[in-house]
Amino acid sequence: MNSIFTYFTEIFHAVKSLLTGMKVTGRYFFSPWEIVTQQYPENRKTLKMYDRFKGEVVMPHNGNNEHRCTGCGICETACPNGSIEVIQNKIEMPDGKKKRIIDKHIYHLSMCTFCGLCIKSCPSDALAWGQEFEHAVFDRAKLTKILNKPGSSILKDIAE
Amino acid sequence: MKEVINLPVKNIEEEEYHINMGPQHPSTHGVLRLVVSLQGEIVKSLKPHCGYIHRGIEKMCEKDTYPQIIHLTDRMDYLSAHINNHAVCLLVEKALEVDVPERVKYIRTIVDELNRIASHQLWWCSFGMDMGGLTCFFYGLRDREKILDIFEESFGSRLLHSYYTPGGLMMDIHPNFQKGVKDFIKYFRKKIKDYDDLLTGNIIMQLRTKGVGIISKEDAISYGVTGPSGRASGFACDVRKHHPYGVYDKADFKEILGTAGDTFERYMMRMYEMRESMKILEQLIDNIPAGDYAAKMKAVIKLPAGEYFQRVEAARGELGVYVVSDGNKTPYRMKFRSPNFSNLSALDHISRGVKIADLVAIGGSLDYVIPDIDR
Amino acid sequence: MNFSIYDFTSFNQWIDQFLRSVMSPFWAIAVEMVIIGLAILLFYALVGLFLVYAERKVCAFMQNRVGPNRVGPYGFFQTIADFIKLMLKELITIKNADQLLFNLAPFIIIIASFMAIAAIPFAKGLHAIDFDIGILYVIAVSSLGVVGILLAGWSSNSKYSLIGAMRSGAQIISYELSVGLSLLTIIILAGTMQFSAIVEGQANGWFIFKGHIPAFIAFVVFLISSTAETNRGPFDLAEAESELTAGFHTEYSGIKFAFFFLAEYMNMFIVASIAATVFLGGWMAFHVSGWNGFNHIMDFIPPFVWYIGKTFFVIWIMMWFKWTFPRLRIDQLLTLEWKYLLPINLVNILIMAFVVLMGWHF
Amino acid sequence: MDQTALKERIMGLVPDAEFLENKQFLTFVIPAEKMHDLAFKLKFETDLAFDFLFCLSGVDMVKFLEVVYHLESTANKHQLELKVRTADRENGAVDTVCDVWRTAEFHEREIYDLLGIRFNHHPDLRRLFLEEDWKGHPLRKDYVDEVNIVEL
Repeated sequence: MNSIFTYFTEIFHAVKSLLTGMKVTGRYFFSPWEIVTQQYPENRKTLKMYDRFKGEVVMPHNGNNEHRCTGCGICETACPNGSIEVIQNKIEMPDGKKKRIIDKHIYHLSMCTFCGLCIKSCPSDALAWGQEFEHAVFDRAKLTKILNKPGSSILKDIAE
Repeated sequence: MKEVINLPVKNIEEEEYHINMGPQHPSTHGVLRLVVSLQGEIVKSLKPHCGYIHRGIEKMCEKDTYPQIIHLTDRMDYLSAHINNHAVCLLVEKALEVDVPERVKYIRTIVDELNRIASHQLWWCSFGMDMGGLTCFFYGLRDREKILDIFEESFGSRLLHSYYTPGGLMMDIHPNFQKGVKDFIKYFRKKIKDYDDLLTGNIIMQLRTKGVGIISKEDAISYGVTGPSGRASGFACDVRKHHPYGVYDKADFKEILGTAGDTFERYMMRMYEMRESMKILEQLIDNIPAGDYAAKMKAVIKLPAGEYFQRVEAARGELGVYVVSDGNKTPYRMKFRSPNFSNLSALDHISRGVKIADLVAIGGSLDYVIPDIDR
Repeated sequence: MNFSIYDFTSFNQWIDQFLRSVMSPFWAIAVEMVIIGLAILLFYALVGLFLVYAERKVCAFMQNRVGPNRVGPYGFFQTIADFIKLMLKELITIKNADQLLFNLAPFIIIIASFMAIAAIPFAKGLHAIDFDIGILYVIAVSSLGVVGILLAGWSSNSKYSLIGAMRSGAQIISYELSVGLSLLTIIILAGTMQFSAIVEGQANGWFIFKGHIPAFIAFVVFLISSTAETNRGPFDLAEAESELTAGFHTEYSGIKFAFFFLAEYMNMFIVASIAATVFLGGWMAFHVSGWNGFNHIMDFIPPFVWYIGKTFFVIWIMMWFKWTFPRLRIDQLLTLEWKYLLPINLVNILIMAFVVLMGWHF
Repeated sequence: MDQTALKERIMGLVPDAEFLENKQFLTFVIPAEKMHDLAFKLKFETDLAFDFLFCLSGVDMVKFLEVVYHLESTANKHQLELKVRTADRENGAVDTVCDVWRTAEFHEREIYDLLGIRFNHHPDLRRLFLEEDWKGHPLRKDYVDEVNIVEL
């Protein structure tokens, strides 16, 4: 008798547990307003990344096409993956001294692991995070970027 | 007249039937290859073949400075990236005898616990999927998204953060961080009931996991099965309790120990742990002291010659970092004792004599992350 | 000539007479068969495509997401895009497979589900053939599908496929019993095996209400065991993707895989329509005795809509099962059948026989 | 058991063990041939009861190869670090401890794979991460691989 009783209580509990599970999925089925999916390419206009989002390393330029990079190469040594190459140029100053300035700040996005050590180590805060995240390209060479814009120069008060 | 060829007669019953689970297989969570010898549906023995994602992180560490190593540890157990970072940071701070500000300790502890919850949520969804309940996967990921949003707002990335540096943090937390965590706890306390309704209480899930894949306490210790999987067998291995770091000694939380050591107990340990982590978060989130977010460190970090060991409790078990330093800015030898590596070594022992469907469930409950095994 | 969407009998007769008037009776029958075949083929394809779409949408909503929404409005043409993709895909030939059986298996499966659909009444007078042993025929034919699954698993020469096929064999053979016995419960109540007669018998109330408790238990048992028979979750052990990648159809690709895919959904449609016909009154409207106004409004809805509505309700329940529960293990699957469903079913038949004998049903 | 008592206990078990200064753990260098006996005693004598081998690493110290055992007792809560050294770089071998602590089986395979230290009586000493036909042992200091190691 007892075993028959357990047999039926087992069935009862099993069915009950199954129905609790079905209640959860059933509730979500009938509450489509709880859907969390984002419609990605359509919501491009309203999609705003957080300020701190690490999309890529950029070198901010001001309105006069001036940046803050001195070309010291600390970021190059700080980078664990060799994704930054700094090419310097020697120029002759008006007073006859030779001075190193930056020629090209080459950034290989394809090798970057977004650890942030270059930005943290930069003594003149020349680098920053950019919010761009759509990096897919058809040609790998396009992922190698030159961060200082053509014709740009170093900001006066940094250079001193 | 053709000669009659006598083919050797083999007893089919005695022949072993090997199947490959992985490296490409829906249930191995990554590129792990398990060569399973079957007899019918029953697993006779099992040989794990690792190395499909071996990147030589230990060798790479020998060429990197200590701040650079941090971003490599992210890529071991990518689901508990913060906790891996924490291990290396603590080790460097211990070796240099640096006192990090109290604020840093609080933030690190909070972020570690958030990371633990996120990791367990992902475990829950993949475990549900291993059991065949696909819906779990989406619920778990939906809730994990909330934590990733908090991470993204404060640290800028969602999975591999490199947020800790030796001596402190990369940057201070975002002003919205505390509010975000509190909102998340409120939200997740509601949603975790769905988890229980959908999977924990389910009779099919209980029948499939109870009494399956048992590992005794002695075996768990001997195999070095740590983390929730070890605690399910009654092995008190919570590093947060026994060798506290961060501010875990100030937080009030329980180290929950199981007894049965089966798949269901391992499942329950993680469900409890998510709740315990939320308890820790609730205690700490309002008490973050003001102060610096990093201690003053030298520009080039050189550890004094000698050897150092640091243990932390990662989401899947005990993570140990062993460093032999010769006084240079790069370590002489760096060894990671990864939790999944030891947990995997017990898989053969656990899964002998179970059915092939149980093997998938056991694998899910051990929750291995392959890059952490291979490193 | 008066056509009505409420009764297709006159329509069928008109076609028959028209064909017999223009050709000899033999050719008339032949042409009729071709027409029916084409109609069923078209219906089959449409329902298959729609069910795949419906499954995706239902599971998406249960999982808190949107589901397909890129191809056409609300992603309605998604399955057509899928179908085109499957048509264009390469048919991979397995070197060590048994070529004949490997190619034959998808056809056996799809033919089995084709044959079953012939006996199902879609509306009054709208059925291909009205056997007087309709239920027996459907059970017999639908269990032929397992031959295809076993062949697919065996001939693929893959270990996953073989394990999947063996599981499927054990599973379908045992659950065949429960399906048969739960239908037998209703046959006792209806007193006939002919589908049209069973539907007519529900004019004053569906069997699930008429037979009260035993009929309801039979309905639940039928739902569970027919879900198992169609290899759907939580009983999808034959294709358990987390254990056996794709089970018996691991090695199939392109259109051959599409056949398995389509057959799975059609089998679901067939068992759902049997459940709708036998338990929920088929194309018969919902009537409550005494409420004449209400009954009249219900009669206004065409029978075909009633039939489709009920069938899709049953299909929705089966989808609900699949997207909620984890998968069973093979030994638990058999335990469920032999220790729970079968004894309950046998006792249930006795109770039903007793109920019918005493005239306690409505 | 406190540090000094433990130190004396270990020295009593292996008199020719060499004690090393270490801030964190009590560290001994054990002669290779005595390691296996000591492992048994460490695990099964109740006042020691080192049942948890929480790390097993190999280090290439150029002069010699070293295997480092980190042990903890879950009952007595004390920790210990043992080192075994072998100077033979070609065929250096250490007795396996995987019959004492089962977790050593995988760790020893890893050490064999990456550092090339052999373990006697190991049940399944194969490479773990690298392919069977891999030449050399990457974590050794004299390992050169011009293809796979990129110098920055």
